[in-house]
Amino acid sequence: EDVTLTIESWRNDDLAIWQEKIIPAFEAANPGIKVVFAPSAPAEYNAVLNSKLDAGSAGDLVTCRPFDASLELFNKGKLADLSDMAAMANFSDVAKSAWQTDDATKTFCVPMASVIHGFIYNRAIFDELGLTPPKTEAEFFAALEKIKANGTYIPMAMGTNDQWEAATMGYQNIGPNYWKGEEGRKALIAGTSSLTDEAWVAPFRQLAKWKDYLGDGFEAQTYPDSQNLFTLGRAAIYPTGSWEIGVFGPQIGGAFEMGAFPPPVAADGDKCYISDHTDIAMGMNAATKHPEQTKKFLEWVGSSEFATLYANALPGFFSLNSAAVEMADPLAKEFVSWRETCEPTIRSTYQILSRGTPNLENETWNASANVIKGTETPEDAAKRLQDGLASWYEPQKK
Amino acid sequence: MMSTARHSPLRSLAAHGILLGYTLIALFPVFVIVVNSFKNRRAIFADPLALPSAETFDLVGYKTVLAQGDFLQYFLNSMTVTVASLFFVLLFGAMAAFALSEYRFRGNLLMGLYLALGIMIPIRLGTVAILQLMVASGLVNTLTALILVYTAQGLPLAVFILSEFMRGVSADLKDAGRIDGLSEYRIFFRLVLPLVRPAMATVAVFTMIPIWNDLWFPLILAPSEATKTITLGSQVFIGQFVTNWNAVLAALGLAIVPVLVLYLIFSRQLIRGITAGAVK
Amino acid sequence: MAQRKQIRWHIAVFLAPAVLVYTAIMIVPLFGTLNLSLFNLDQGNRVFVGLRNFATLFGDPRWSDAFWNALGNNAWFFVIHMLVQNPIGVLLAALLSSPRLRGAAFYRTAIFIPTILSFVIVGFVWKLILSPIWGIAPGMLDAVGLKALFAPWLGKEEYALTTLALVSVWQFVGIPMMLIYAALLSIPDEVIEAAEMDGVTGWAQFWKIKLPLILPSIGIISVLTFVGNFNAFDLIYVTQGALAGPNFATDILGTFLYRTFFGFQLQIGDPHMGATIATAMFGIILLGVCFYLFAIQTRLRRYQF
Amino acid sequence: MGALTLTQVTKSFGRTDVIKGVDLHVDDGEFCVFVGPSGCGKSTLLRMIAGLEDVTSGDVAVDGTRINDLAPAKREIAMVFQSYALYPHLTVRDNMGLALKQAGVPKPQIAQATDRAGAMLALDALMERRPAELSGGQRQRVAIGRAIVRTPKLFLFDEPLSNLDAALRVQTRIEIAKLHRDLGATMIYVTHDQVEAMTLADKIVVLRAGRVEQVGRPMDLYNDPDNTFVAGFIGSPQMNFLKSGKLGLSSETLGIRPEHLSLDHGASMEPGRIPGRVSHVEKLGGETLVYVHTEDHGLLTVRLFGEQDYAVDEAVGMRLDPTRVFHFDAEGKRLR
Amino acid sequence: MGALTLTQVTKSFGRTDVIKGVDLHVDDGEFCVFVGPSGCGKSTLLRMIAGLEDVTSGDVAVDGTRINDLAPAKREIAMVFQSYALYPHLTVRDNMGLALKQAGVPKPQIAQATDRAGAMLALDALMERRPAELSGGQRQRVAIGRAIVRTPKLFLFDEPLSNLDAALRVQTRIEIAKLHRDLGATMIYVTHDQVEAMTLADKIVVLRAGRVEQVGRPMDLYNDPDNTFVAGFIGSPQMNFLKSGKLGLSSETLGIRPEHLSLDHGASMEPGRIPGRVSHVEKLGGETLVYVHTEDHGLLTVRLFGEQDYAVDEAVGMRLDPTRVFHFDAEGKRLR
Ligand SMILES: Nc1ncnc2c1ncn2[C@@H]1O[C@H](COP(=O)(O)OP(=O)(O)OP(=O)(O)O)[C@@H](O)[C@H]1O
Ligand SMILES: Nc1ncnc2c1ncn2[C@@H]1O[C@H](COP(=O)(O)OP(=O)(O)OP(=O)(O)O)[C@@H](O)[C@H]1O
Ligand SMILES: [Mg+2]
Ligand SMILES: [Mg+2]
Repeated sequence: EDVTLTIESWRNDDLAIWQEKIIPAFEAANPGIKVVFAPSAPAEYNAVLNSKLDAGSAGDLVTCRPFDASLELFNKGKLADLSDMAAMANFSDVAKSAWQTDDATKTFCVPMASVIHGFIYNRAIFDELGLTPPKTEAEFFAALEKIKANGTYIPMAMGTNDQWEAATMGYQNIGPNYWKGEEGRKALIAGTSSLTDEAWVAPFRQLAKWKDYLGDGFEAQTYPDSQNLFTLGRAAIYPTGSWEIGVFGPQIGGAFEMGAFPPPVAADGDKCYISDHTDIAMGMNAATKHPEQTKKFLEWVGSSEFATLYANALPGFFSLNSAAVEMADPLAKEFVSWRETCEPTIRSTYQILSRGTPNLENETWNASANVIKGTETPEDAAKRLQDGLASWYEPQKK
Repeated sequence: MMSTARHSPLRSLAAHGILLGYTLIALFPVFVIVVNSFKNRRAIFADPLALPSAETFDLVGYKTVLAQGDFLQYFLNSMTVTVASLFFVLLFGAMAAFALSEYRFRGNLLMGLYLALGIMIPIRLGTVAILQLMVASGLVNTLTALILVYTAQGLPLAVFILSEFMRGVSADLKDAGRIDGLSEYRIFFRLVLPLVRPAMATVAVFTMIPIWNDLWFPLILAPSEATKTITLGSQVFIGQFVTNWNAVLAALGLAIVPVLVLYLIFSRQLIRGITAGAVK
Repeated sequence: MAQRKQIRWHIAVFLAPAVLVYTAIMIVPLFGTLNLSLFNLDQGNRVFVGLRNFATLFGDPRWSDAFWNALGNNAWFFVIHMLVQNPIGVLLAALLSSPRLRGAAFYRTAIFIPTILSFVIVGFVWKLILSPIWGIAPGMLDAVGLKALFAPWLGKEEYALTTLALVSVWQFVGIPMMLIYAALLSIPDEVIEAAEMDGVTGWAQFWKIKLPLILPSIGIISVLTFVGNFNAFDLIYVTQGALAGPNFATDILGTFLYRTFFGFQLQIGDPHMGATIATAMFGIILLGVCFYLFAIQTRLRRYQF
Repeated sequence: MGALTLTQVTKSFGRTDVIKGVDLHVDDGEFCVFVGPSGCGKSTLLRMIAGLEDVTSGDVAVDGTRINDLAPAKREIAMVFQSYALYPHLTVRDNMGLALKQAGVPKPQIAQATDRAGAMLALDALMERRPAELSGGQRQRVAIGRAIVRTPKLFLFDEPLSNLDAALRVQTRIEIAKLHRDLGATMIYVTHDQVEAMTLADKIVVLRAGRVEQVGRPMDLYNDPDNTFVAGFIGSPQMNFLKSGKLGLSSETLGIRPEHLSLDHGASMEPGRIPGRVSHVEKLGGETLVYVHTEDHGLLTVRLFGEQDYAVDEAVGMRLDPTRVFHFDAEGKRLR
Repeated sequence: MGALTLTQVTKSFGRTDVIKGVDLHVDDGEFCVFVGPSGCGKSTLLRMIAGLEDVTSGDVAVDGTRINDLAPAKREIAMVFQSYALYPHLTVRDNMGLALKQAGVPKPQIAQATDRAGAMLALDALMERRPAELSGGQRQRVAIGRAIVRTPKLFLFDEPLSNLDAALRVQTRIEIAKLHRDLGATMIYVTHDQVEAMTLADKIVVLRAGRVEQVGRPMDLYNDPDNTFVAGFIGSPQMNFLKSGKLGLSSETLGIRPEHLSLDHGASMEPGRIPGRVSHVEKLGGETLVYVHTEDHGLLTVRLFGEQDYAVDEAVGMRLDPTRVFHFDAEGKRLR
């Protein structure tokens, strides 16, 4: 009798890829195991998954969000300890860090992919206006100014309605250059640096300047609006993450070509930092009835075969596997190439710092949006974040 | 029944004016949805108000929808769940409402309050316990689980509304039934139920909409391919970073049709003068 | 109604199915959950903390600020519904119920259609219409020369909540309309005819005859609006997300509860504080409903036809 | 001011023709009573005059102006509904005062008018009650009160006294007559009560299955009916109809009222004496009704003044008052 | 089988005492008529007997068994409601047949029973209509039909004929009497109609403001009333009350019925002749009512047989039939 494994996931987008490419590949190699990919809409995923795990009706395989969300599940005994899986050897410590206990002794999910932040631009517009990808902040704003002056295009597609754009594609995108990536992030966790330090306020200052280059009514502009503005060729620059590569291609449908540049640095020659965020992994429901088969599947997820399959099916989702993955998409290659020149870091709020109330990540969304809209000054925003953090995070309590 | 003499043209003109005006407001967004579900993505956002033209006409949304999963099955599931839950809500709800409105007994008001508690707390909060219950009774991934939950969920509102309307049924009429030797059950089924038809229809419609549109419990209790509801099926097109608006519009647009049909069926019960001629 | 002294089994029979299903599937799970508000985690163990969670919710500014903000927003949301949705609903029902109105069924259906739509669609279409980018609302205002009035309402703290409340009104106006319509249908024609003879027509007839007779139904829609609004969640959630932007301007108790209870993004669900909020909400709603049941409903006169 | 003319008025409910062409003229200030069997269309006619019911065809005119399409509220009519149609949410006082309030009459005047009507209808103690707390007769009185507090052109009364006790009925009848004299308004009054019809009416309209059978002053109808229907309908107990042939007369039917038959004891056979056997005796106090079974004519009713002793089964004989007989042809038409 | 006993029955609606202690015994098979002014509590009493209204205190017993707490459905009663209380969603036929259907009577039998009742009440053509499509009198007949298709122990009729025309009323009255004879069931009947009360009743109960004033056979009440209230209430037109003092008699009040006054023309002053002036004449066809204004006694009514000619304002004189006068004391109690 065949065993059927069910995958819980928030990646509705990937349904076709799993059904058509990934699962057939696995099933062909592993007769007797059937796999069902059962995604739910991303917004409901956490709530649905938790409820099902609590009640005992969740699937065998669980797609893991990075850091605390999954750690919580592991601590509650919902996710199995996978530290001794053979495939774990295929991943670096950094890759695994998002799905480990704080002391890094136990790993509970097999890393699948990371995403890199940066700016995508419309080559056609750049060519038309004679622009080149900016390297420094000054060039960046000059370019924006030029596009604005031209008046035909919205310089930059971003809205604050959904808030997370402002934080993820704004603050976390340009921030690492100021707080020096991992160094700043770790200092914050250690309590040696604070959010009111210049390194953490400066990105807000830059964000505050973005306002002038966003579209009319950006306050009510949603994330899909921004995507549409850009893919329909109405905006020149799009602050983003690499995950857009796969979805923009077909939407643009060849109307123009895209390019990408990493977050500009303060002065030419400064060391650059990029947000290379460990984003998605897969773990095992501790209560699964088929631990054997589930592990078998997870071993396969940790293999380089899967890495190649996945990264190419989903350009912009970069494998975390130590083995090099050959990618076909040029823009994806461009993004990955920044790993060579710039220092990667993960999003500053993800590890440990968003465990309490108020939730630093949520607050950062809110603060970033406020700062862009100009309803809060960078200093006030930073102070508010710091106060909130200090109210519950021991190392930051003064 | 009414006369032309009572039909002032000015007043009816004003009435039509207001109703037509509001109808436009009500239908305009619906028009936007329907029109855009027939256009390609580019056209939706290029000019959301334009009618589909030869260039922009595109059935891609509908094609995607019909290609994805077994839509007929989803549809049948939704129908089964909605109709079955509706049946139980109306039956049980009307019975309880009758007990509350017709009889004076100790704890009547408290019982009314108890049955109304359900409209005050979102049932979502009980999700884990409900799911555990269903797991324990082996009802996960069955439509029965959904029907049970929706029945429970619909009851408070049904009782609340129906008991109010049942208080308006002439006491003489029920008394006449008692004199005729009708049991309390007969009085309920043969006399009271037919006379609160408009209220029953109203409750039916109010109950059916959230059931049909619910995403949460199908997702939690019955997400399997065989038991998926149509709303859950449409949800596939809402992704993390990209939403396939063509497909969402088409799927949800298609999903309106059955509820609309149910609504039309029920609203036929909204009849004037059911109780005319009963008493003087 | 005569009081009969024997045990009246039929009352039990009438109540039993509803009470059983409802208790088992709704009350037990819900109160199991609300019960969590009396506990909290201490070093990973669940411990009984009495009312301390409530002390936190109301006393700790990290929680209470959000709570009062949500409550205030909710109150405003409710006020708009009471002032806009219900009067419009009653007006429409009154017009629809005028005898011999041609096309009444069409109007009734058309006006009810928004109520049938799912929140996803409602959220999408109103965001599209109100979007400053896609131009429907600005274009239409432009056409009547009022372009200057346009603002990105959903993105402005001062307008967003009101805008969403109005969208919600648009969506749900069918509910009071239908209830009132059903109530109006039960008024005997002859009473209305008597009013016509007395020269009480048009608006006067509505105010003096129909309204008093449907007052119990108005009471019901007020309670339902109150309960519905204080439990509202979906519309805000699909348009503004769980963080209820801009800057929590549209955060209502439902979104606040959802974030807390189920978690959101990096925020991990906290069933204990979530249950605490839910209990507080429940308390508020219960207070309102009890006020209605004991202070208003018992005073409303009902008429039998 | 209030002359009413109906011209070939008809009314159908769906396929049922209820009023089949009524022509009628009621003078200004006249008191017109509609009588006719239950279901003949009296209420319907009243409702058409009031404007509550469409006129299927024909014209309704007041003072020569066609008012078919005039709203009821504009017709200046007061009406007592057969089913009362009280406002359930208003007190007795407010039920009666609503029309005045609507007309903008100042409060003290309304209070005065309703008090007067209340006193007249013996409702004084009930002014603050609602209809649900009233007895049937009290409700009916409220319905009357509601009509009479106003001073419209035209009053329509649909069996306004049917649920009142005898004393109150007489009293209210007199008040209505007085109101009619005082206001000089046109009144149309439906009743099943012979006494009311005979005493109140300037003109009685006898209806039958949607048609007018005869119109006339009360005593004219009583003394000079056009046909067997009217003859039988006016007067209670009903007129006796005898087979003329059996009496050696040429008409088809002979009619004689119960009060115009005289009765004597015994079974003797004399010319002109109709023999029979008492089948039933009803003693009403002031009068006695004797039902006599005859071979030739079936059951005949004899109405005797005072208390009279006839035993059931007793053999009796009857005599006709020859000046009081009516002759009818085979179709029931009166032969004069 | 159906003897009904009420013992000190009272009823209050909130603070209003409506029935104030009624004792009554109705024998099995008896036809008992309740009369009394509008609002005196007749319907309430009926509803208490039916079990539709709580008994505030006292006992209702059938055949000696207390049934205060028995459900109406178990009491085997048929009732005609004053407000009809028809089932608006059922046809005439189903309205009448529901009780039989409930009792499990086979369909053909139900059809037969309803057809018979329909024919009897002249409803044959309307059997498939719903109440909203009927006239007032037709509705009332359906209500009667609903009661009479059954064969219960006890019939309760609340003014069942008030909206019927004279002919139909006589006919239905006779049918009810026949039903009573045939079934031998106990019947309690509320009416405002003197003729109905006098002709149908084995026993009349006169109620006044929630109390029983007198109980007796019809002619006993007519000929031997206990007090002015009963004397005035039984008999129509009402008994005349004269001031005994003015006639040189010792009682407080003297009562004489209109039919026991004789009338003659002229103003002469003779002993025993009460002079007056005609104030109003009502010709009812078979009889004439003359209202005479007198100095001493106010308005007196004289009832004359046949059509009589008296002119308004004419001087007339009246004589009492001395065998027919009643004497009452200051409280209105009869002096015998
Ligand atoms: N619900 C109530 N609350 C207060 N008083 C009431 C209520 N119902 C009836 N009454 C009063 O009780 C008295 C008796 O009413 P009932 O209906 O028995 O009178 P009735 O004798 O049948 O009169 P009618 O001949 O007019 O029908 C009336 O005065 C009435 O106003
Ligand atoms: N809506 C209707 N549909 C069909 N027939 C109707 C409708 N309303 C009334 N009728 C019929 O019309 C006829 C006349 O009714 P109407 O009420 O005028 O009678 P009426 O003379 O007032 O009788 P009553 O003395 O019994 O009140 C009746 O036979 C009745 O059955
Ligand atoms: Mg009538
Ligand atoms: Mg009564």
